Amino acid sequence: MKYSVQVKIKDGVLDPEMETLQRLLRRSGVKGIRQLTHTQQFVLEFDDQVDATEAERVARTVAGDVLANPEIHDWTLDVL
Amino acid sequence: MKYSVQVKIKDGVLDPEMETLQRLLRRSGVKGIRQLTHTQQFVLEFDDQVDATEAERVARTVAGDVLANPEIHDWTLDVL
Amino acid sequence: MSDPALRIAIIDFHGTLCERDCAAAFGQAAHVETMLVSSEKDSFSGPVHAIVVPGGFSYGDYIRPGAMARTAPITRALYAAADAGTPIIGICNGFQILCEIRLLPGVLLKNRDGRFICRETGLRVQSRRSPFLAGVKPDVLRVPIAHKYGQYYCSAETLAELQANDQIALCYCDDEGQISDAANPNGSVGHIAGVTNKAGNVLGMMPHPERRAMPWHAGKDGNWMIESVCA
Amino acid sequence: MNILIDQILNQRQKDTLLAGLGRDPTPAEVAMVSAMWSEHCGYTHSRHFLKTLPREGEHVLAGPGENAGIIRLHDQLAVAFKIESHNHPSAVVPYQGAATGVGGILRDIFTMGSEPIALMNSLHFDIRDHRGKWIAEHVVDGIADYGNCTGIPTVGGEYSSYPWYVDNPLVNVVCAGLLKPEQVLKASTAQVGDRVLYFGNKTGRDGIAGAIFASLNLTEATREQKSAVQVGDPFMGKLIMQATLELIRAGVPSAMQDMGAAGITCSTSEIAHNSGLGITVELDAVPVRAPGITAEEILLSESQERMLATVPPDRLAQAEEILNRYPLDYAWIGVIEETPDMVVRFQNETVASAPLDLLIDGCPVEDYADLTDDVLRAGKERASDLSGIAGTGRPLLGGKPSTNPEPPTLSALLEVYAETSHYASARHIYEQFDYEINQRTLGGPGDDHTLMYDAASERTVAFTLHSRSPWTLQHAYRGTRAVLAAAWRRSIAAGAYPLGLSNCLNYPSADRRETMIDFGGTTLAMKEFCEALGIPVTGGNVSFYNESEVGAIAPTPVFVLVGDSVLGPDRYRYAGAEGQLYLLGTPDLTAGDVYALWRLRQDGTLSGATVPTVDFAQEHQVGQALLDLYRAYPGAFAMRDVGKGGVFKRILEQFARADRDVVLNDDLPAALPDVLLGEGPCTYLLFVPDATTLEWPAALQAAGIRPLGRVTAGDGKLLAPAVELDLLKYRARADKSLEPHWIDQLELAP
Ligand SMILES: Nc1ncnc2c1ncn2[C@@H]1O[C@H](COP(=O)(O)OP(=O)(O)O)[C@@H](O)[C@H]1O
Ligand SMILES: [Mg+2]
Repeated sequence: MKYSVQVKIKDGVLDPEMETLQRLLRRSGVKGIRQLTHTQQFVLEFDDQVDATEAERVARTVAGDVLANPEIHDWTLDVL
Repeated sequence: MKYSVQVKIKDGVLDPEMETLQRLLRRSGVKGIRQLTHTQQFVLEFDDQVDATEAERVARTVAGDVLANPEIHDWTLDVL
Repeated sequence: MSDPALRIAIIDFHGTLCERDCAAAFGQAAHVETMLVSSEKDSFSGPVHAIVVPGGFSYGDYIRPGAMARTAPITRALYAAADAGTPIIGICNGFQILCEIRLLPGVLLKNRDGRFICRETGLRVQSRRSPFLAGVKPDVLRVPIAHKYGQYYCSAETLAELQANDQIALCYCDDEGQISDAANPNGSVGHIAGVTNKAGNVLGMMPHPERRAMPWHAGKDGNWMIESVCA
Repeated sequence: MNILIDQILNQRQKDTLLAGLGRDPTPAEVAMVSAMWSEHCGYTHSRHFLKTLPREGEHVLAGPGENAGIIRLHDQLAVAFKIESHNHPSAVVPYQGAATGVGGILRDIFTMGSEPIALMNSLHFDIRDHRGKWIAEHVVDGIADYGNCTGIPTVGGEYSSYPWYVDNPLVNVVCAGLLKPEQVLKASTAQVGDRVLYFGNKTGRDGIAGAIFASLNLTEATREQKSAVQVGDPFMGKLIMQATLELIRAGVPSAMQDMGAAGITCSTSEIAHNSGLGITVELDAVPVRAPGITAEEILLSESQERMLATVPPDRLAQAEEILNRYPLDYAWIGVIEETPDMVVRFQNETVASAPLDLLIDGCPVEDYADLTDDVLRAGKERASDLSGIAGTGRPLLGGKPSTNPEPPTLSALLEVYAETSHYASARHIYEQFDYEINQRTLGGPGDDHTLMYDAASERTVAFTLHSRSPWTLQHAYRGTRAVLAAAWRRSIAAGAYPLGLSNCLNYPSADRRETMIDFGGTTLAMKEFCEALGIPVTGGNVSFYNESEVGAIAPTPVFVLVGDSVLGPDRYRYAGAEGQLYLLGTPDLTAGDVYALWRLRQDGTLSGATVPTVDFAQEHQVGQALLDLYRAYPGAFAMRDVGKGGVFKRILEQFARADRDVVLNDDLPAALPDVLLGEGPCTYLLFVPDATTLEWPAALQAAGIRPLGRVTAGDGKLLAPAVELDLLKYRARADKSLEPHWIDQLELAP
């Protein structure tokens, strides 16, 4: 059982790391990058004994409680 | 033109964040997670005027020099 | 003041660093007894007058500063204390934790220029609703910041609410007390250095009052806040 | 693995191993020996010289050989301190290299039972090009992230940028800790039957052969050995620090050692050997992270944040009770034995069984009997032609001295002062460090002195960190004497008679005789300094092979002095008073670093630059008199040693204010450029506010203390005979951040 959690900064929330990176790149003469976005993917791999409902419950809790902060992130959960 | 850069810690190199998360989850009673991995995806979107070879060259440089450190990361570049 | 000492609980997560600094600073106040409470505990074992969530790098700041604090048993006790109106202050990482466990609105992002900043800043007291600020006489304090993730962020609606409810407690300002972009070290929205919850009893702030409190410190502005809550 | 062994073990080492074992070594034994007999662990090239250093003294509680030196400051307080290099990893992975350097030095300090109170660092780059800047930025970020996360303030340091650090940056980190004199725990006190405790992170394949890595020149080939890279885990660093201190306070371990270079091999063998005993290690018990990891890999892994302790059998439960409170791994991996052998078992087989004598003391070391003191004192002069620096013959600087050099004008020198990164504000570095946490910082970065306050004993500890590569490049022996004297003066200005010395000796390849002459010259100078002033060497670190195809570093010894300071919270802090400036000593422009930088710009040489000739007895006399003055007039006046950037830097930092002028007297002791930008023996600058009347002790009068000028009402000028300088202008330029010097364009051009 493998779950993938994708965490992405919400539209409209500025991502300071990407902002800093953009600034650095611009200062270095890199032109032409219109947008830079960043997504994090976490893969949770469960032991075979763990059943699917339990695994999904755990994955969902970890995603919503720790991996993402709903104030700034959108997140999705997928089975791999 | 859109490029995606995937950055991941090399096998065998310690990922302290994932190790710690796994340890804490185990301590708080979450069992059954065999492995936890983390991949970062950056999407670089170029202005239309930038031609493809130039965009790819820039994307490659940014990936190898800034987004990833080849000593500890594996990275891949894809056109989206 | 009544006889039994005021008990101030100082919460210690794995990776918390400023618990002893806070204990020393708050412990100076008359009648105060500080106690360290491990985050692995789920209660304070007895009444507490106030709670300090100190600075540091709980769980290494891994994933996101404050994010893993949610998994600690003490959070349940914190929710109960917040509901009961107990004065709570989160300093630096403590502020990040209080935001991550949703006791305070907003979130703390990486500083505008991406680096850790250790520097004294000016702080303008905007609201004295928190018991930690009620007795602060000056309008401007000088207290240092030390953080990499101190950029306060919230949505426009939340910001409007904060303003409407008088929840903005502290803003960064310059030597003359002027709030400005130049005096904002980390890019915080509205130049915010500290906010309270709606009720006013929970305060979070990035600067460290406990670092301007001891007899050998050159500045002592942090003592205003300590004396305020212990009055 | 085998390729590495052939690179590392020379014929003599192979012969010694075979003779010592009387049979063919097992692969695990070869692995262990390759690490233990590397330069990094075995001190093969340096031992000959290091053993001459004075290490005894009434204040020494632990000396070289232990994880860190410990000095008793007074009855209630002792200080553990040590400096270590992380140059090679930092050249390859600057962020991780620097971060793990901090982790390692922290472990050395808390392993001894002392609570870390301060970190410092000595950083040297060549920031002329993109790579140098990239390294500089990432090194600082790595130091910041690790130190900040563990809650130990980084309270000072130094940095420089010189062309001889191209491709070979130096990253030396210092840690100091406090403890009660009776709390010292050593790595040499294990008992037979004690169980061997492992705790911290799991063992993985990261950092395999790191110790070997540090013993090689950096070539394209070594850069490719990626398995040598280690990743730091500062959160675990903090946990093992807390757990270790808790174990020690509870009296659980009988001995303690961190796992640094050569990991399990080095820590287990040394703890047994230093205790005069043997050890059996069960590798199957070691918590591992990498599936299929081999015995050799476990033995050599340099995974970070791992600790080793020996625990008496009746204390095992107590140890577990403490460790269970932390989210970390621990395991019992062996036992201390009577027979002085190291036995390693893995998967039901004995994979190694070798006498510890052979493994540790058997290391064949180089003998340099022909490098007599006379040879070392004569040394090797370098200045005018740096093109073949350290004998590599590589065109590093390419300069030939201009035949008829014009002496520099004051304005040309001040131009250099204002433009180079050396005197730009170090705020860009130190504001990334939390330098105030733990409430002990009395003098932090940007302050005159580095002072840490201990509220319990109401005493102050002074730390001094110093190196001067232009001097040690020109002449290792005389240059080192000058650096040590300068470090001494810094300590005196910080109010402390130094009680102990630690050092990090950064040199090019040890395989070249010229390097060893330099190295020997440095150790001889250190010996003379320590003997003359009664200061023991309590520890140190050697880093050879700091060279690559591109260049070799200048010999760069870095020194750390620790002392009990007479300055306290009430020390004098300049706040705008008018008063008198006094100068001790006679500064010489050509000895100062501003001249060196000017000269390097002119023609890429140091011709005309000099090394001050110092007399330790005289420095001692003046230093003592100044300390007496501090004691006689507490909080009444300010004193600075005159070091890098000369008197001018001190005037700029302290007295450049919109409402003050600095007016120098007509009868200056030397030409103005010498006075403002020079350096020399026994040079100090003192400021006495008008409200204070001092009586100069005879010793200072004899040393020639003289009025230099006045700080008086004005508008930010420096006025000297026929010269008027706008101090505020220079101050504004010096206040500018280093950032623009450090950050520039990525090489994105095709
Ligand atoms: N690498 C560093 N790490 C921490 N602090 C530093 C570093 N480099 C410089 N500093 C601090 O910045 C200040 C100015 O540095 P510098 O001018 O080189 O030293 P000083 O004033 O001691 O001669 C000093 O207080 C020093 O401790
Ligand atoms: Mg050690």
